[in-house]
Amino acid sequence: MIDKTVESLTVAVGGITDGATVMVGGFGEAGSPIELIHALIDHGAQGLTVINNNTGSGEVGLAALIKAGCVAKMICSYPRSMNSTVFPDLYRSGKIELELVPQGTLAERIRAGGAGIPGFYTPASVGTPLAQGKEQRTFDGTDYVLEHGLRADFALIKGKCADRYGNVVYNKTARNFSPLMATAAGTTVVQVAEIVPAGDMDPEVVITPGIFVQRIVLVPNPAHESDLVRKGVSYP
Amino acid sequence: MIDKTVESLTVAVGGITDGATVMVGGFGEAGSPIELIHALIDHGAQGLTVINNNTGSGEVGLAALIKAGCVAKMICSYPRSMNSTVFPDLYRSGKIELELVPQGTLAERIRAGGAGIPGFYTPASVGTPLAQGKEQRTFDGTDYVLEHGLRADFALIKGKCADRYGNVVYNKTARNFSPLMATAAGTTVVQVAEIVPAGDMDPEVVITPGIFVQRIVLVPNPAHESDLVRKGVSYP
Amino acid sequence: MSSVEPNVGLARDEMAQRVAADIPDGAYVNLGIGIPELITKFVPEGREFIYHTENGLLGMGPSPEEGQGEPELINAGKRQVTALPGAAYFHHADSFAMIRGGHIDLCVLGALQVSEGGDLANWSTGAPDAIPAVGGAMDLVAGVKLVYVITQHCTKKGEPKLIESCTYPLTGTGVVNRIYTDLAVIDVTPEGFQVFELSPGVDFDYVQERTGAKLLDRSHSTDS
Amino acid sequence: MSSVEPNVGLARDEMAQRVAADIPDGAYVNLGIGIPELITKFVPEGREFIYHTENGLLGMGPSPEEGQGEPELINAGKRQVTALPGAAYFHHADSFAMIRGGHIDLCVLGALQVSEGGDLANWSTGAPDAIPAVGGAMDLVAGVKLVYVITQHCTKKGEPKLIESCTYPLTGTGVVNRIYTDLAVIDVTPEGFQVFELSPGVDFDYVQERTGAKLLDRSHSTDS
Repeated sequence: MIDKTVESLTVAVGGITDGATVMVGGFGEAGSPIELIHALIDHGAQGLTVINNNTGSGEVGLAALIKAGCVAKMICSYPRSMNSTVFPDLYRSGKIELELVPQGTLAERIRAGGAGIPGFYTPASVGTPLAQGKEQRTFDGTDYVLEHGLRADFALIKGKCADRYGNVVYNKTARNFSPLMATAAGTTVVQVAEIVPAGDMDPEVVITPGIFVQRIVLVPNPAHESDLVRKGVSYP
Repeated sequence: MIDKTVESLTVAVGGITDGATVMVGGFGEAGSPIELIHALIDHGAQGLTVINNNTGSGEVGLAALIKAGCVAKMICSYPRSMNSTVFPDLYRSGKIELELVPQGTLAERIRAGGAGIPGFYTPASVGTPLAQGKEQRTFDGTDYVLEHGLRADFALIKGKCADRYGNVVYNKTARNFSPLMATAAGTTVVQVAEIVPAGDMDPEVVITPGIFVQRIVLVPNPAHESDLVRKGVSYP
Repeated sequence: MSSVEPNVGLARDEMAQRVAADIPDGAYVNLGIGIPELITKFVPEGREFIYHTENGLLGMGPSPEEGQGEPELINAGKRQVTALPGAAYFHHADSFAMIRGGHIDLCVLGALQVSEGGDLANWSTGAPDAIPAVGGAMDLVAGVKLVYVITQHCTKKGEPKLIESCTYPLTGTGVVNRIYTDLAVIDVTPEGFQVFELSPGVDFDYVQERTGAKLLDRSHSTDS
Repeated sequence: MSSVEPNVGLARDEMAQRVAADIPDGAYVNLGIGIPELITKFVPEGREFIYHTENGLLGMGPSPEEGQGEPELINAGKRQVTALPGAAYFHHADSFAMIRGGHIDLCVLGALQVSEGGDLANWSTGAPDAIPAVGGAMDLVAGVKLVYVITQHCTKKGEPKLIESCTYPLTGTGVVNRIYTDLAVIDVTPEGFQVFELSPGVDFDYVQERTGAKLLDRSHSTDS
């Protein structure tokens, strides 16, 4: 019987090696798989390239992963936060690399990576410093830059509900990058607050079909980043 | 108050001019907007370029549109049918043009057209006659062809249910190309079997957000192509 | 360059209301972070706007009542919002397909600088110590049909933000259609900045003095 | 070239069952139209396969009972099917993202010709009068991890389908991994066609005589 659920967060993040590329779902705190990220900190992989829209807040979740020194490079669109100096401090001291990508280009590069598309053209960033070094091309009189598909070894994402096949639905704007990242990683790991029996999920409303998911782990009451930050929690 | 519903099929297809490019939803009979197509035949536009995966069956729906002489060119992946000689006869006699596109490339070209992506690379068709004349490029040792985004003046599609904002959900495998076509046309027209009050549709399950839809028309009991073909119906 | 005097021109809320007055009924609108967010407070009688937030919601409503918010229902500025009847959630690629594909009618962004050619700089001052962060701004200016800027006419130091040529890193070139400031509504035309409307109590010369490029009066254009 | 004698080799259902025996538990599988569809009849004890049909369904089940079908629940061959518990519907771009992105483990396609280099021709005989129709075949061979072919070893006229070089228009080059025919299971290797298994009552020479390219016996490869 196909059953992608694993018994613990430790097992869920197993196999992430030093130097791996890891996509982390979420936009700000919405959809951030905090428990999986904390398990990755405990797991101890170093020299990671992490792909997320942001760089976390406070000293929990993604910010904690960066603070723990696990991340060699961030690929993101908006590495600033009202509530975190973790990334800025490391960046200014040259201890972490940054690849800055426009948000829509980041989303599309991940989708392309998952869809077997090695390159596509977008008008975003043309004429700006972020287009420097990128191949340009004109279609119908408008200029575009060539962007490349983006893949990862692992994706860590947070869903609302899943079944044993790995079908996943999300919660409101927590959906954001997660369905894209699920398609673009060798191993996609999803933490969900609920696991339902196969057949209980309407096939019309599945957002991430199970084919894109390798591991499901139950986290019944996931923490909210803003709560932890407000309480001054620092992980570990 | 925003209300995209129109009162008749005639109004729904209004403004489709001679020589227009029209995307028609559906894969085989699933999702085929037969009533909209018949309204288009009555409307009388000529010299159309039609984009659909197939070329219809029997002498109803898309096949009837072709038989009526309205279509100058088909862009599709599979212009053969067990139950229709309409397209083959016209094609063999040189009276209709065909642009044959691999099915996945067709889907992606439509998505790209709707997403503002003028070109992308795909491995499909490399080394085959369908790659002839197309620009090729190697990424990481694999060959790809450059394909272009596809847009249309109108899209005629069939949904299951909509609200006045134009949010649409589909029925099972009738979804197929329709959500893509909705994004890639100047005017997207959707026939639905049910219109619900705004707020009755769960925002989590909307497949086509209203931003992609310009006109909604109620067709409470849409015909099934296979029923009509079985009964030997010929339209008009 | 002289600074803008207090009590001259529009207050921030008035600027936002002025922008709202120009948004047509039924428009799909994306609002940048900061002053643009104030626009949601103003919906002219008889109109309905549909707000898109690029993190994945169409039909964004106002901030929730105190204590009623949800950490996973937020806008692009990461503030808690609500979803109105007729809303839809979607992932980021679909959201930016709406933007890049030209489906959003209008976006209203803040600005550090706007050039008379319509170039926008709104993401970085280029300072060596700054953490570069662009978000969705480059996608928005590249894809949205109309790009409006809402900004104070001058910086806090009194330097003009509307200038001949941007000195900060660009967000996009030739993308801005119209600028709403505390002092005036100014169109970007092929001939350069053109004053469309002066704020109450503000005259043309006053605005010109605080602008780093030549301003055309609306009547000049009508004459030519 | 002599034709294949009746009652020699596997029947179509047996061929389909032979393919099913090689599909691992939990595999995501896409089946072409025709003989490949027969494979759904055979699921080895203790295994679960998930069938993908490229028109937008993962978790495709068997044909419905007579009269229970729905015109809008069909497979890529446009035949009515069912959806199993755990199924999901999606649009065509998402469906072909599964294919092109390498997410489908295995597809089983019919063939007109297969070359010893693994080229597949299965969509057109190139006849001047033919209506060209490709469907999703080119996407499948370009994206699916393993491409299996199921076919009669020879055409109805007795001509070999496994040949040195295809004469019909190609579906893809160097894409076929394994071929299941009524006479044998044959791998496409860097050295060419290699017989992996002979059907009961069929010997190597019999298969070689009906093949338009040199066959390697499995043991040859082991020796080299």
